[in-house]
Amino acid sequence: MKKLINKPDDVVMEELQGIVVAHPDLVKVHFNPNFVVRADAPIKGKVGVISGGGSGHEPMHGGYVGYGMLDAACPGAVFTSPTPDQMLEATKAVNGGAGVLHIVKNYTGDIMNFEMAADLARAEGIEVVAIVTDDDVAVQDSLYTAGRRGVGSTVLAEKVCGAAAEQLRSLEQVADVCRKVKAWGRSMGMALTSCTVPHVGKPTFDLPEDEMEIGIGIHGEPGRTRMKVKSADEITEMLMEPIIKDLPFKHGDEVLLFVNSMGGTPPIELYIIYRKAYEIAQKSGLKVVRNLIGPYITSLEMAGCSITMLKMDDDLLKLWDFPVKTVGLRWGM
Amino acid sequence: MKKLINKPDDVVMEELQGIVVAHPDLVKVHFNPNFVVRADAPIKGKVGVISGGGSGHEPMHGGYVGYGMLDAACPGAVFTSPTPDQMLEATKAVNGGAGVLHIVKNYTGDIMNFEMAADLARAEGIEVVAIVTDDDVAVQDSLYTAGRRGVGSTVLAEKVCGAAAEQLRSLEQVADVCRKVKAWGRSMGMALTSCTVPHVGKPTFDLPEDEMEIGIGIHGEPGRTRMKVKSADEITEMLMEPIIKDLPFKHGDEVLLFVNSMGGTPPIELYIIYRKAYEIAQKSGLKVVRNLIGPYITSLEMAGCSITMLKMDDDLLKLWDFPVKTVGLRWGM
Amino acid sequence: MSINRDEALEWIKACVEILGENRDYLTQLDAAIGDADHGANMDRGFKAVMGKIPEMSDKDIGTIFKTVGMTLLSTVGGAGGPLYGTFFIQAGMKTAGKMELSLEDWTSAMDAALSGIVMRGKAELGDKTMVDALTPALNALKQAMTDDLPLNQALKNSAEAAREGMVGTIPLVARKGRASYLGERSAGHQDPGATSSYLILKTAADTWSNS
Amino acid sequence: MSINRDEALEWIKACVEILGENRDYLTQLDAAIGDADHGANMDRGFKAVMGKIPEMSDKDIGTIFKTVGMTLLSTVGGAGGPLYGTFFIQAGMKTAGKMELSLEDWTSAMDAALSGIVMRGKAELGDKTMVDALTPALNALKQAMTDDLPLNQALKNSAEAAREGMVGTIPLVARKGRASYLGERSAGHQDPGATSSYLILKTAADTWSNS
Ligand SMILES: Nc1ncnc2c1ncn2[C@@H]1O[C@H](COP(=O)(O)OP(=O)(O)O)[C@@H](O)[C@H]1O
Ligand SMILES: Nc1ncnc2c1ncn2[C@@H]1O[C@H](COP(=O)(O)OP(=O)(O)O)[C@@H](O)[C@H]1O
Ligand SMILES: [Mg+2]
Ligand SMILES: [Mg+2]
Ligand SMILES: [Mg+2]
Ligand SMILES: [Mg+2]
Repeated sequence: MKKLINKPDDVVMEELQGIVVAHPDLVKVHFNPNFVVRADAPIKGKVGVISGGGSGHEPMHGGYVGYGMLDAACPGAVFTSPTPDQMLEATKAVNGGAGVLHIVKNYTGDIMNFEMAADLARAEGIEVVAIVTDDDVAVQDSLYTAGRRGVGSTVLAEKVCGAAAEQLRSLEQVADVCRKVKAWGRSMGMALTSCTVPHVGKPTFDLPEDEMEIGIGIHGEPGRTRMKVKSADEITEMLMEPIIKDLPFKHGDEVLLFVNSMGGTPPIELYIIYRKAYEIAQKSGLKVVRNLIGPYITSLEMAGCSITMLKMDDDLLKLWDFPVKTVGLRWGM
Repeated sequence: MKKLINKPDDVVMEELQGIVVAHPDLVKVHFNPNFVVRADAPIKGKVGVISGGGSGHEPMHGGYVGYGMLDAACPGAVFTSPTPDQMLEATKAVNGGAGVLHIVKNYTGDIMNFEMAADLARAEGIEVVAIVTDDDVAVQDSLYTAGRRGVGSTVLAEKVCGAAAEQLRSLEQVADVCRKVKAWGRSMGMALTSCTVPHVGKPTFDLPEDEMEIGIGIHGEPGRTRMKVKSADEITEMLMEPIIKDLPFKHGDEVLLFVNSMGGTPPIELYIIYRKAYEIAQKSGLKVVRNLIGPYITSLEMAGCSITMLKMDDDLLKLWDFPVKTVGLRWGM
Repeated sequence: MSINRDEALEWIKACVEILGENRDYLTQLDAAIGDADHGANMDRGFKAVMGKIPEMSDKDIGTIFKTVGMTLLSTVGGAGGPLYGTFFIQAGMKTAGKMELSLEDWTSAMDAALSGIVMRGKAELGDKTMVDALTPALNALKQAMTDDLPLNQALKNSAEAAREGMVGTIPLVARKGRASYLGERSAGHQDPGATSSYLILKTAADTWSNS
Repeated sequence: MSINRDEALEWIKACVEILGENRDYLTQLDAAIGDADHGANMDRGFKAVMGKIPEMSDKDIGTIFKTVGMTLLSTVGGAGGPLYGTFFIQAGMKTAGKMELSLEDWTSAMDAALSGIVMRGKAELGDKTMVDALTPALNALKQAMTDDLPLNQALKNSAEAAREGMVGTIPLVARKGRASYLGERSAGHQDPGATSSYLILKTAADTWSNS
């Protein structure tokens, strides 16, 4: 394993120490329990929006803390859900009296830890609504399983819910925006290489030099199938087809097209993927009205990409365009 | 080689096609000769600022075209300087009558191609000033060699020169801003892994699993020394020390600290580096007043980082904070 | 034929050691069908528990178990954190104030602990989770009570039942937790959580083999 | 004892082939002390030249060389593009209007071509660049003129001199171009540009061996 780190066990703490000195204007970092919180939190009368999850997906979530997006983010160990005390303290720190929205990715660990935190926060008189994102069409959905993983849609949900909260909408209204993203967003990812978790020290999985994994999770969870590496155009088709089918997206739908790097795939390749994804969307009668292209929900240094498509309506468009000022996403200010 | 590409020879063209459909609001792409140009170019009375270089360093330079930064960027083949006709046509396309600044990284190929373009543009009556960035302290400087490579400072120069041009400063004044960055910026980089040029198909250099290369160039050019991988803190010291010594930065200097990913190194590691770099700067009496942390001048998917430090004064600070709206850097609008 | 406060603490300390030793093993199991962190998570949690030993040493068994649970809850993370946190907290509530545990006490503590896990994680028997190790272990304890076996034999039987349950997860297709994303591809691998559960119960049987 | 227009075109076509064949070889040389693109650059440029053959086929030698130069200039990129572009453009200017080249013509074309490269790149002999292959090659042509050698022999001598110059770059420490960043570490490697220069002159000698 080659990484720019000191001791594997110190990775998250030292990253947070870096954030402290890098962005004091934007965020504060609370240690023990760990969370990143807006420098100006709590904001009176504003719904607090928080998220959290294992580290290793940066800029998600800590990089999305700031005006118009998250009020706080709780980083766990690398690829490990954070603990309830983190979410409890973060919830308290961002509570401006209008309640707090928890945006939770659908992983058993995330859900259980967030649930316990929500219970504890409610016991302290804070109104909490939790919405679970589960947009990964690579996973077979079923009532009898843990369901689908939460992936790319989470970033989009954080953006639009943060905007809605900034507009001083009520907790239920902000939650409704999140439910809309949950209902209208679909994703699928693939990997060319594995990532290496620092405290493990070797790649999570072995992928021969000529193979790729389709339907991979953002923690290196094995995907749907493994096969010989294909061309960018063929890969894009393999990702787009199940996404379009699943919603189902309809002719004439306006969509946001999000091509994400798993970390190790550079922009030059993302644009090649975007080019084809755009073409496929167009051929399917979808109108791409917004996009996002880059490493926004990553899996350490894994090479590969994911595609997320979110159906848009006027309100989502306005919320998407609303000013945002975070390390990871910034416009309008 | 595993990459999300179709044919290696089509990589740059297909990337540009992706940019066409991704950012029509920001840029236009001209094919044959290839260049990315502001959607609203030329702007009457404004100095045009252009740059260019081999592809594979994205978002540099195409991702920096837009309000407050570049007017056009000329992408060559991967890691290969673009040709004079590209720069000539780009110069003509952005000439608003106030002249055009060429920001050129110090590589023999870039210099010769830009020089020929500048001669041709001047022959057509366009005033052109070319400034060469050469900030890489890893390279021994000498009158009798090609001098130092242009690396991280280039991004900073593009930002502040773009802002100066947006303020309608004269060509000489914009060039003076560039000269200041050239004089006050120093960089050094390192690699944990090689990158693979698509048309070559295998890594540019072999780096054993436990070794790193200090002083690497952004094209995978070998560096100063090769040694066993060290801790993030030790590596940061090895990069910061020659930078601080070289200028020389002085006690009390205000600086911009730029920690850059070579492409494959994720944010979590950059913040660990930033943490230590900040500490070293502070201990050296330097005041870090601005920063930039992320993959801004990359070397395809190479793992590693570079550090750039730029001494700031009031004017540079104002120009840095000036609004910018590009794919790669955006704030204030 | 009972476990006293010091012995309870011995078990916890032994768990710290065993989970440290099995860190890589559990991580490997988790790499195959999960995300390669179960070993590191459990080890981090129990290392934190180790730090709490001094403050626990003069407390009753219920407080000890509750402290372990709270510590795991705030240090393990992932699925394991809330599940093992709940496990120990529930066991602690059932043994509140006690300085000594009989077989009945231990059985009812384990019953509460397992119920807590099921309530939290909603896994059923056969879903390929720690529940598949813990359920037969609890049943073995209940059987031992019916059969009037001595405590140490009961613990031995319960550890053996956990082992069988753990091995029994191998052919199963996961329906809960991260492994469920794999569908059919999860079959053929032993569940990491069932394995850590077995290790914890085996450690109890070993530590308390003279009880 | 002269080169006519069709033969000039034959040389260009042969260069397309030779540089295609040596693409990987040149790239490997460039990987060692540069950025691994010299082969791809030259190949891309000459492939583009190939596309211009039809429009060149009824032109004079000067126009042919100039067209080659302009094409290389706008397709090769890197250091090679302006240098070889200049090389051919200068050669073309010296041979403007000519349908046939004598040894004198060729020598003065090469003289202009090399001067163009030196003007553009400012490299001196011994800097470990293509100048180290081209300079002895030009000197050999001049010597052949003094010695009154036949054209084909002169070309052979010039190719051989280029080869020696190319091999002579191996021990040198680069002072120009990308290899110069390496300092002392550039010694021990053959310069890619000197190698492509040799290949181009060797191809001239081979194509025109009966001239
Ligand atoms: N819903 C559940 N109920 C009971 N146990 C579960 C459940 N989900 C997961 N587990 C257990 O948790 C183990 C994984 O724990 P761990 O790796 O620490 O968490 P994560 O899956 O979040 O990385 C699984 O092997 C399984 O035994
Ligand atoms: N200043 C110069 N003068 C003459 N030749 C040069 C000069 N700089 C570089 N070269 C030649 O160019 C070759 C490299 O060409 P190429 O790889 O195409 O360009 P780049 O170095 O831009 O990648 C070197 O091997 C050397 O022979
Ligand atoms: Mg986990
Ligand atoms: Mg090059
Ligand atoms: Mg796990
Ligand atoms: Mg080269």
